Amino acid sequence: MDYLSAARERLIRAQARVTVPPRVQTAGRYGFYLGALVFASAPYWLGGIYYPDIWTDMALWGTIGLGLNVVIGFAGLLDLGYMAFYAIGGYVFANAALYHGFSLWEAMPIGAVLSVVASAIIGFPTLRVRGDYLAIMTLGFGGIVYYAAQNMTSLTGGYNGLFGWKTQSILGHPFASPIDFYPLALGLTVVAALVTRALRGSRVGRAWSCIKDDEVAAGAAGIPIIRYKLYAYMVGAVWAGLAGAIFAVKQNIVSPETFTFNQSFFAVAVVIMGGMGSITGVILGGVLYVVIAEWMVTYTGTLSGVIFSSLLLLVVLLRPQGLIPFRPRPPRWLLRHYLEDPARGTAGVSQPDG
Amino acid sequence: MSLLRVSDLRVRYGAIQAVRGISFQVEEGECVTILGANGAGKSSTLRAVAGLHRPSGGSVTFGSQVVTGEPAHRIARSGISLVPEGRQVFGTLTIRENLELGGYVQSASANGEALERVLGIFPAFRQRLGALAGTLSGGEQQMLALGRALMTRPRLLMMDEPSLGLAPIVANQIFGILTEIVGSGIAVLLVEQNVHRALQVASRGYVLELGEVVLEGTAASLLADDHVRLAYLGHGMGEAE
Amino acid sequence: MSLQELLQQIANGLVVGSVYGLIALGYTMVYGIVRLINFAQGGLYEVGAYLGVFFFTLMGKFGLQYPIPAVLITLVISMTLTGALAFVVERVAYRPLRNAPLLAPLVSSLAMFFLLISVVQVVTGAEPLTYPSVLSPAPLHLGPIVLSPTSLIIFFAAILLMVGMQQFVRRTKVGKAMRATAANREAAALMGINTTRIVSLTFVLGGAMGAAAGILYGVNYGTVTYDMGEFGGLVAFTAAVMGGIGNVPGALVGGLTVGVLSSFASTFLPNQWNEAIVFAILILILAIRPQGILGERVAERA
Amino acid sequence: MSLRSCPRVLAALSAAAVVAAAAATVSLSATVAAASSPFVIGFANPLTGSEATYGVSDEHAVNMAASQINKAGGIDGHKVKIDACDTQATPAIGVACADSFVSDHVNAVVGFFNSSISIPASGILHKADIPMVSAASTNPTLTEQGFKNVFRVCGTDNYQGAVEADFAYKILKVRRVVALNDEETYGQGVASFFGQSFKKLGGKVVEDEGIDADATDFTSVLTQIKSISPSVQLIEFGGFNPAAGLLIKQARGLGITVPFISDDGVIGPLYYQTGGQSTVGTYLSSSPTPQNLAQGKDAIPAAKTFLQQYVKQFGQPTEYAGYSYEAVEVIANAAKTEHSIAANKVIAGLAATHNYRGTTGIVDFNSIGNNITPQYLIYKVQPGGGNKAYWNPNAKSKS
Repeated sequence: MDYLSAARERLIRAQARVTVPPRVQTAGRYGFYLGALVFASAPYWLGGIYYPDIWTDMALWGTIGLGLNVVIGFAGLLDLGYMAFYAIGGYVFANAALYHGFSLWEAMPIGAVLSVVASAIIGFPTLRVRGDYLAIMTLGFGGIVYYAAQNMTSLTGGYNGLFGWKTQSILGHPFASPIDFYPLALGLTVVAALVTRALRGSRVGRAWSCIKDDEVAAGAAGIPIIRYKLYAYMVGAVWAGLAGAIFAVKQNIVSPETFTFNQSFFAVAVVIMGGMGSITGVILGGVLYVVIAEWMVTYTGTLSGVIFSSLLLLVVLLRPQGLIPFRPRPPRWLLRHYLEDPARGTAGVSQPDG
Repeated sequence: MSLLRVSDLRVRYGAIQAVRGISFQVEEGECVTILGANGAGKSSTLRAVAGLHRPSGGSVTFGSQVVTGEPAHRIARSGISLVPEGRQVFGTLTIRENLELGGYVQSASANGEALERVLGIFPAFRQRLGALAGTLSGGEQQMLALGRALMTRPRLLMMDEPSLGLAPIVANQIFGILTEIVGSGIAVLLVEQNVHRALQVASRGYVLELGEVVLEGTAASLLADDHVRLAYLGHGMGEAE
Repeated sequence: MSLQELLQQIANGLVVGSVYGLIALGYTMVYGIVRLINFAQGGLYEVGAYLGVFFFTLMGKFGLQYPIPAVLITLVISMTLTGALAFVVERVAYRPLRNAPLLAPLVSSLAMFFLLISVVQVVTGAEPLTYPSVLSPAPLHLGPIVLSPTSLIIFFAAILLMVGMQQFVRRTKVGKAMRATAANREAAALMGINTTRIVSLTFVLGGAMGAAAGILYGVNYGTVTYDMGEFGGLVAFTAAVMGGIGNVPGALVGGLTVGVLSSFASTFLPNQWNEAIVFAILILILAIRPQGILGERVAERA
Repeated sequence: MSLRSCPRVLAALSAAAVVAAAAATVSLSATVAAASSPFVIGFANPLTGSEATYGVSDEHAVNMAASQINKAGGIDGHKVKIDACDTQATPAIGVACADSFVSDHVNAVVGFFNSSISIPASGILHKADIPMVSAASTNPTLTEQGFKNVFRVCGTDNYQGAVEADFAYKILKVRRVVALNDEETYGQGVASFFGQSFKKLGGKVVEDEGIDADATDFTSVLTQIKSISPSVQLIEFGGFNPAAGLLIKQARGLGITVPFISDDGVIGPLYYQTGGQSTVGTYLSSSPTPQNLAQGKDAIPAAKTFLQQYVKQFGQPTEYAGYSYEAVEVIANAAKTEHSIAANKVIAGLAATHNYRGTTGIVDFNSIGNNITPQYLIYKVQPGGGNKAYWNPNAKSKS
């Protein structure tokens, strides 16, 4: 067809050829765990304030990715307003801490519950509509939360945000320096990874997967589609709500511009680049996002938007299974067109002999 | 030389091989029918010839031109018209617009003449040119689709299941018009479930089973064939009479 | 609210709404033909507005200061360039994914949108750019209504473009081919219509309309910002849905309705809630009447 | 999850680690450099985004101050180094700048331009005991939080709002006004202090409303104002551009002809660019600009030198460039007088700054860290976009 299809085809063929012997697989698995351990403990041996801060961000973005992955990756719903739940988590904490004397520990579950309630309220009317309508509706919902954060001054501090709560502590251990937040954020990521992984293998997870593959068929098979979509939406919201509270404490301020459309876009990018549905992939997507964003801020400022969108575009076009290769087989629709249908892939060759 | 020569045509949808290397030809001015059960690969063959689906192998030659794998609009411009299964008229457009689009590739003046000619064949449309095609009945839509296909005076007209879902009386009308078309010298390739009717119009036929040609011959020889009688005409010759 | 204020608010809403309608045209046409929300439309609108500033200023430098010819030339050049950009968008972000599941082209058009506005941001350093003042700010009194001459011109230009587009789609051969492709792509191909080219053309026209909207907006408000495509795109989408997506006259109706609604909203609620109200309208419409005011019911997911 | 791809995951992971390490090296080198004894001044301003015009101009001024101090031998031998951070005029990013200053162990901070950022950021710097001198944040709250490390060389909104109210009531002799603000700390501050002072003088604020700073269409709110128009004699707006320019342009387009007054967040070329002819004849309150301080009978010699040097290198400075320059000088001066670059000493030195003569006149910090001397003038926009000093509250006569 064109250069792009040719490039994509080469990639897929190269990938299809790869077979790894089982022993190497096992070695690779342990190597991976070891590498993950070394990487996750990096803030402790690198020290300072900078690294723990960055690693905390990675963990938070990993959690965001995992939560949104339930919505996009498991259930196949494009959500463009996901950061609204992150905002809810943050503002709930700030209000609880500033005006009601709650601790982070107490405020986090409240934020999570309110995020879920919000997701149910917005999800109920939205989940009946087509995939792209849903995307737009969630975008609108994200916009409403953003403007509410800006305008409901009594609750949110308006444009200026909320700040100035007491230093939080858990079991007498104060959260003052970034290294104090890191284990908390990392712990949340691990819990999110384990829970969503368990969900993926469960009955609910299989229902999501059916809905994602073919909604009509899933409905015909007796799966209550709207209810399961709503579950995905609500489960996704929990993680953003929890991460939002930690982010607020770490950042010392909650203000609207952390929850813009751009942020929700980046969250989608994390899931797509990491590989929809893949748990490890999505965490790595979060890590990659923070690394690139940090690197971009240091060197090029606003270029990061250009880099991210180009990267996302390339991933969608060339590697729809995500940047990080967890599923060696490309999705079926691609295989169908480029491997099982030689005429399509090599149209230029088969034509002259007719 | 034959008008349409199809040799070793293969068509697949994903993992499913719908057509497994069939060959046939249609001569200038001839009516040929392709028979077979549901899923035998009849529609797939027509779609592949029309360019709606790229064949996975084999070749299609129209006149002196190899058209294998050409996009549908090119094939349409070369003089092959397909009346697709289920009519596929432009429901949100008027009858006039539907017909005019049938003559999309020709000049406005040629289109005007063609419109007159087609309205001569389907006089019922003359009064209702401004009506939306979506408001027509199934039979009328089939007529419109046929009229639309005739707008360019195609050299080969392909029809996919023209009588599907129509009352017998309407189907009879359609076949009447089809006979006229064949009489006017346009070659027709017909896919039809109603084998008896098809073999009345056609001079030759091919029988497809599981994507392969299992039988071919003149209409008379096929009508007389035991296999055809048993498999497609039911017990004996009852049904259409 | 006095009658005079009521009329004035309607007039204000119609002016803004006409620009939204113009952007909405791009969404609606593309949606009609490929059943895809082309998020990039908001980006094209923004790029068009910035190209407008550039050429407008450039013409000023070459001594062409008479407003009307300058606006016209700017419109033509920027619409052409943005149309070309829309062509590229279709080639890169849509065509390779034609057979992919819905999510893929949706994400790619979203990425394209973000790419466009990020590039604008990088090139301009995110500073708002200003359009040279075209006409005197002296207000015109039309009975009880007061409007600036610019906003009056904007309104009529936008309506003219939309009616022109509507006539193009209704009357011309290419327009009919577009409608045929929208109605049934395969059947259109069987008529000898090069549907791939029609899809390209639809993107191009949509992009050009977006650019026109961007320039008219810039001329009216005098300022363009790197994030105008975000809100503008979403409001226009609301307009497109309201008018019934896929429906060309619907875009105009939807645009004007959204404009007037948001104009009224800010008289009853504090002004800064304006955007939130537009979003709420969007969600309400999609939840209650996704086929819009004029639209027929959109077929469930293809 | 498939196992066979694990080795490649590791590769991806290590690739990520390499990138992270690369990013880290840069920040590390910055930290190492800081440790080798320069006097690091963190500088946080909007360097990109809609307020970048001001931020970049201030950055030039700060760099200019640093290089001049270094040319003269630094602070007791310590070279001044500027650690710039872009706040993008958004609180969360600005607060992250404060965090980075803490982790970089800067000696002092000049910033953060927007009051909405300076206030939360000052809390972080307060916890870390880092001196902070604001050159442009005029919200009174900043210095009223009781943080010993916080100082400001520019004026405050209550004073600015009071000057506007004075001018409106006494000079324009209006009695009924509308006060609008952009819902941000700064704009709200000016508008509400304007309203308070105006009421105190005996005037009436008939409407008091927030508008969205990012919006471009204000015709709705203006139409509302117009419907009560006969009784409204003046519109006041607290906020920034382009909102101010668009507001006045659309007001004139709707036939609203009453006087318009805004603040020093608005003064500058962008106001005329967005508002065009409509801005001519409107009033802006502002601290004296560098250009203004360097002109006329009362011209300040240091301001003259600053302006000459700045213009030579960068063109015309904006409103707060002089104050930003001044902030660096005041910090350096504090460290010199205390003979120490230790944070607590610099804070002590700043607190003891009285009658320091700099580019903006005299700097004299009071007990909460406000500079007690700066003044505000009322400017009137001229055809072509220039601003002419129109009224000086201290002179009590047209200048």
